[in-house]
Amino acid sequence: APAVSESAESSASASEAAEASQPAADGEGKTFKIGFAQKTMDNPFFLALANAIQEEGEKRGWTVSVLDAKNSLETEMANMETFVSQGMDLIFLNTIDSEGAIPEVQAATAAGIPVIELDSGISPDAGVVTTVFSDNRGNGRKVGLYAATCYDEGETISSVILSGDKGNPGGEDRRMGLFCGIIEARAGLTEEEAWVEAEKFNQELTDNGKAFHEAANFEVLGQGWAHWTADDGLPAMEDLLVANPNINCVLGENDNMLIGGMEALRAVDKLEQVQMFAACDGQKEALALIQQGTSYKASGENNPNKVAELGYQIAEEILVEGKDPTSYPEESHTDAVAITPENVDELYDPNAIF
Amino acid sequence: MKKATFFLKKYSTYIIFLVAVLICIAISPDFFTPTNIVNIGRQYAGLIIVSMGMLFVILTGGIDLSVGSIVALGSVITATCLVAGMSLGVAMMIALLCGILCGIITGVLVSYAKMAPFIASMAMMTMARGVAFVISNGSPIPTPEGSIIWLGTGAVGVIPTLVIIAVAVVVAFWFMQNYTSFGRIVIAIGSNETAVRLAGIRVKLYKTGVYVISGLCCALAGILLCSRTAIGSPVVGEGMELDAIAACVIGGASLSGGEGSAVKAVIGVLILALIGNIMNLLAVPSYPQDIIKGIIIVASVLLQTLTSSNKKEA
Amino acid sequence: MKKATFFLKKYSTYIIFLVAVLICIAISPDFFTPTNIVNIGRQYAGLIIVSMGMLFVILTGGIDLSVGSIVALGSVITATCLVAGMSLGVAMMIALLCGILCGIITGVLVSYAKMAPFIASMAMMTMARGVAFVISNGSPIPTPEGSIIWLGTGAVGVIPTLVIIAVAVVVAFWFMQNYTSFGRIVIAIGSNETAVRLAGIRVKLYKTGVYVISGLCCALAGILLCSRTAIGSPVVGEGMELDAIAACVIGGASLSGGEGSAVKAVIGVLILALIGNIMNLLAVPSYPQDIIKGIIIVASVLLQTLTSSNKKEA
Amino acid sequence: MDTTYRVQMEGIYKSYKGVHALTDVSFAVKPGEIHALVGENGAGKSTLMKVLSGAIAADKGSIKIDGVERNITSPRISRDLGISIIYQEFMLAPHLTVAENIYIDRLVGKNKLMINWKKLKKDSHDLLEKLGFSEIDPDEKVGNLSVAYQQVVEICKSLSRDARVLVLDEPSAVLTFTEIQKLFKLIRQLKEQGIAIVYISHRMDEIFDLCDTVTVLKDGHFVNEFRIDEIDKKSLIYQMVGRELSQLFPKRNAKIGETILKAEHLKAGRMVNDVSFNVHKGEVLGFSGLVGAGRTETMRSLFGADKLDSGSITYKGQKILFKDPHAAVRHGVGLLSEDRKQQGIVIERTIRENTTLTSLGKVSKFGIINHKKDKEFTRDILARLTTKYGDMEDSVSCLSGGNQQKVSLAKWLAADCEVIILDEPTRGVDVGAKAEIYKNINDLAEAGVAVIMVSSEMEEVINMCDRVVVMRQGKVVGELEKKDMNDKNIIGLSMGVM
Ligand SMILES: Nc1ncnc2c1ncn2[C@@H]1O[C@H](COP(=O)(O)OP(=O)(O)OP(=O)(O)O)[C@@H](O)[C@H]1O
Ligand SMILES: Nc1ncnc2c1ncn2[C@@H]1O[C@H](COP(=O)(O)OP(=O)(O)OP(=O)(O)O)[C@@H](O)[C@H]1O
Ligand SMILES: [Mg+2]
Ligand SMILES: [Mg+2]
Repeated sequence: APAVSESAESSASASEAAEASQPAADGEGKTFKIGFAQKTMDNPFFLALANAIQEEGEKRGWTVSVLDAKNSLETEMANMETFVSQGMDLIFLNTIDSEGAIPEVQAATAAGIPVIELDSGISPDAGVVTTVFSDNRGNGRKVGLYAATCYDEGETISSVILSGDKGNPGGEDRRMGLFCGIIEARAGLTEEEAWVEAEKFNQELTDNGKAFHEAANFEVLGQGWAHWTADDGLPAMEDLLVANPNINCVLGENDNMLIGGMEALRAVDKLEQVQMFAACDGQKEALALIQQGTSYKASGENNPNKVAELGYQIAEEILVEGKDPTSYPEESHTDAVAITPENVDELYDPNAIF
Repeated sequence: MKKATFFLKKYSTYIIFLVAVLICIAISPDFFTPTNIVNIGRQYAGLIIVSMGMLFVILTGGIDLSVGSIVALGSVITATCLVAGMSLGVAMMIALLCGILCGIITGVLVSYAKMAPFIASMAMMTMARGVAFVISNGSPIPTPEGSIIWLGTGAVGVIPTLVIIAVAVVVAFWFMQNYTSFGRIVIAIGSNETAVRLAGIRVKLYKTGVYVISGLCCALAGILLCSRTAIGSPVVGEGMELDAIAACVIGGASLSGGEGSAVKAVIGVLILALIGNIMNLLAVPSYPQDIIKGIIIVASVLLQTLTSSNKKEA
Repeated sequence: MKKATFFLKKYSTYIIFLVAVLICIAISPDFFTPTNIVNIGRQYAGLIIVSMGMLFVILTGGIDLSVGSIVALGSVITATCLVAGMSLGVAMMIALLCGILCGIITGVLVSYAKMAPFIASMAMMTMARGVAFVISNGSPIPTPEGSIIWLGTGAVGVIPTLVIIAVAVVVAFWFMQNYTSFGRIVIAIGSNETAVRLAGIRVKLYKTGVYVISGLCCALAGILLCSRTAIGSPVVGEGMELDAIAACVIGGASLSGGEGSAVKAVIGVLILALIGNIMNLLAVPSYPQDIIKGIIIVASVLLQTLTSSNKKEA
Repeated sequence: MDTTYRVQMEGIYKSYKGVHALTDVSFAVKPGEIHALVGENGAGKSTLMKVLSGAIAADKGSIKIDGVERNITSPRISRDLGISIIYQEFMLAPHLTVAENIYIDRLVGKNKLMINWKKLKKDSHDLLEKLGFSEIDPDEKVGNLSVAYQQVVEICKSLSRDARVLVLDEPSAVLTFTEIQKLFKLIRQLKEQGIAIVYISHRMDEIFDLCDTVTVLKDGHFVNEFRIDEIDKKSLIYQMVGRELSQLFPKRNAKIGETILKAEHLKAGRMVNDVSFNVHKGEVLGFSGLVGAGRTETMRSLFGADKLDSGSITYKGQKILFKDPHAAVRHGVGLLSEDRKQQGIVIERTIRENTTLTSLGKVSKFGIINHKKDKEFTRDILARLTTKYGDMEDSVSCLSGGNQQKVSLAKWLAADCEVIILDEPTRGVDVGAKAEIYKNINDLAEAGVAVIMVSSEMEEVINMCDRVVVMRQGKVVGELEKKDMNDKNIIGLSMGVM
């Protein structure tokens, strides 16, 4: 637990220090107060992101305070309001809901505090500086494109999908990305056309619980809700396997759920027959599996360190160099990358927290 | 001396709350600022309203787990109606009616079909959430520009509109509990249902009534939540039932019915609010926060039971 | 004729369950396959064990909201110990002791400090989850290869080890409830605590006892969950309290205490299991799933109350 | 059409799970008549009245009110017909105040929205005053009142309704002579006003004192109806019990031994204020006094059920304080509570479980219950009290009030106490059963057990006790030996006029 307790001390003492030295806070080479309103910490990715934000800040000698909304919109609003009343210089936000924090962001901006959105999508109405993504859709699509190459042309891709939580926009983006990539490659469409098809495909899945794309020769036979965890991924996969014993593909909205689902495949000796693709995270356990040449084939890179780095780069431009916060594009992506057996060696770091 | 202990016992909930406020003021300079107070008010207006409905259900000895889902349903329906071009008034009407409908279903299952309130309201929790998902197709629904946000961000002087609405609801419940036969009979039902039935009172009607009122409160809270963010979301209000029940119980309500007070339930909400707020202000790291929160809840309730333990050992 | 209705009333829970099974068999050819049955057994072994502990708490008229968090704590502690190189036996011991400790705290708060079980266990829910997060630093903990997975995937013949453990626990509770003075006193406390106290029985000790037993069951379930995926996770078991309580209530337990049966609580779990399983098998679209689930719960409980409604109107 | 009767019940049948509680029972009351309904415990008296009040539905039969046939399917209908009933089990909401309970169904006046608290309190106070209980505060929560005062509230509740038919199901069981006299005065006034009154009681004196007519039920059947001047006590008992009752108070041959328990200067709460007494082995010590004299509280604090503020107890020669009932029971002291339903029995559990609650150790080994032994043990103990029950696996709630009392007592007989405190042991018990309970008390005393009997029934105290302690306002005001024991002395002491 060192990472957390460290940040506790530093942020608590930091806010006191900042309180005392407020008048001196502007100008060059000075220290800045940064707030990070994180949506949840119940998942290694978000933990790693919070740590990365903390570390990048400390590298620069700034003080960073992290608040966790625990997936509650109400708490998120409270957190944002807290930062505004504490007079932060800049706020990083990872919002729960794309529309959820608009008034709070607007209030912060009105108080002269720029807000940079991290990771999750936010409505353009909010008026954040920019949203720094590891591009969920892009990652999904890259993985989907790769998945398409793992099957013969005439072979039907018979899949099931493990989804996170109902109504989660990030999950939906990842899911659609996967569909888009597979359809794009297999049906020979342009990216733009493929997105349209993916959207239709996803709606079909929502309405009927199954979906089939003829041109791509691609079907999703069932969707299990596994709340982002391995523990729920396992039973969901077990049930899906009973109903669909002949699948050859498992898609997932993150790595954890697939890692759980893998146990179900192992139990019925289907690891040979089924290949697994996660739209997201590239967490180290998954990378290890990819490296070992198992049927876990690919994961989208969602590197928290890269997101934090890009976020601070922009923050510095605004706070130190005085760049106009409204001059940024809506989205700033870290590059979408599919981690596959081909490139896993470069990207795998067994000592990462995530 | 005697009088002092009596005073202490009667007002222990309030005293604990005051002490908590003083502690917060002492440990965080940000706490007692107008912005922060207004923030707390805005943030917890919804929970206060939901807790009022919950209190009446609890008074009859029931429980309503469906509150969070009905809040979500209310929020989604309001947004959908606004998107369809209806006026805010009509949209609110429809949302409130849906809340009432949910309440009627739960109430009828409990009173007439004699289902355990826990199960009936749990089924309603699942169903209302499902309906909210179906209506919204699983995604948040942004409302048309300017259609509702003024309600959530508005204020009369410094007092946010949301707070005014919440206070009005609390006053209404306080009045209902203390000055109407409905309120007293609700308590009597929780205290001894058979006695009330044998007094020739239509117990089933009253019991259905409290769930309807709870549904109505939830829908209202849903509208207010929607007005804060200007979006209707099918995922809001998850876990709200626990907070609402906890607020009532911290405010002295008994889950077996017959005991509880509207004003004290509000204090219960505020104690929960304080705990959340102060930890954020102090930037307590997220994981130990849970532990500290648990300890504070235990401590505050313990202090209350200790100061008010005049109960006979019977 | 009379005998037939009596039979129907007494065994209504089982009959409803059988009917549900038959319906499942009829609508899905995959349902009644050995793999699926074994899967259900594995998936719900944990919940069955947790429900047993919950049942005893409910029998005394209490409630334990902390179960899911203690499950997570048990899972995290087991994994942490295994990673630290301890043997599975020692790791399990430590996890079970932690469960007992949590139970003691809740139990003492309820019995000796007279705190409402809802609040005491809610505080414990928050605290245990917090501790699980702190220990695991918020991330799942993979256990060393081969240290525990054999437990989760193992089987004796076709029967999974997890199912055997769950059955053993159920038998133990059934025995406890029907053949020991502990069980009898627990039920009596739930029916009339005062009378039991005045009969010279140490009610506080027994009341603490049920929370300890519940904590122990949760820790065991946590170990088993960890053994399934070979990962200790601080987020497992969220919302498990609702499922466990629902299982007990579907199995005829009354939340005001004094009523409930271990075997019927298992049937309660299985009814919930059936609902979840059949929806996955049939690939019911996600959003309406919740609505259907709610309706099935209502229907099954309603059928039960209707067939067994010999309760006097007094 | 026969309008001479206010209520006519004809051919009423009611059975519970095969138990025939009522079989072809007919019953009629005239306006201005006080009609007693008597019978053994479980004869069906309460059931018959519950049918009249709409609390339960009869299987068969007709009810006419003022000659018009009525279908009473709910309490609401019977209330609207002017039928008011005081149930044997209290029907009060403990969390509400006295005033609210009395006016529960009329909290707001017609066409009003708000409760007028002032008027409500005043009305309640007037009503209580009329009954002679102005000491009861209309603002007090009913849950805080003693059982006796709860009974008074219950009476007020029915009287407040301007009833045309008033049913009182054992209203006097927890009252003492002074309250009973107040109650009788009131009932006679109501009779003058032409109200039809049904009075259920197991106290023979009251029936002959108050009533005009008496109907006897036995085992759910109508036995006979008499004008009260046609019959005497002995033959009425014969009609009820079906045999000659040789002696209500059997002879006792107990040797009074050494002092076993000595209480000195006990103080507890408001109600126990310096109480001292002692009791010997083989002795039956009575406690008498008015309602609220603090007898119950004294016993509870002695037993460890309530906190004892100060005072000392010497038990078997050793100073000891029982910190909780467990400690008391372990040392061989038992307490039969006066509040049977709230504190005496576990009403939803079976007869067997209730009976062996205090003696689980005897029927179990290592905490595992031997069911065979348990059953035999239960059967024997219940047989000693000639308890009437169908199956010992039925819940106690299926028993009639008197039989519930016997189960409650059986529990303490099973515990092998050396000192047994019986608070109103014969509350609601029929004459036949009373004789058996007295016989058992004698058996206990003969076996050397010290029996403390708190009782409000004068006859019982005088005939059963070796000595009687009289309490008043939390203090012991006198102790009477057998020779000085008579109505006059006891009443005088308890009212403070002596
Ligand atoms: N709810 C019930 N369930 C089953 N049997 C019942 C129930 N209520 C009463 N009985 C049975 O009906 C019969 C009549 O009971 P009732 O209470 O009318 O007797 P009672 O004459 O009022 O006796 P007591 O003088 O003891 O009050 C008894 O045999 C009793 O066991
Ligand atoms: N004026 C009053 N108002 C309210 N409560 C009272 C009043 N007087 C006494 N009490 C309550 O009554 C109880 C004591 O009376 P209780 O009738 O139990 O004594 P007792 O001598 O055992 O009488 P009983 O003759 O019924 O056995 C106490 O709990 C006390 O709080
Ligand atoms: Mg009776
Ligand atoms: Mg008394």
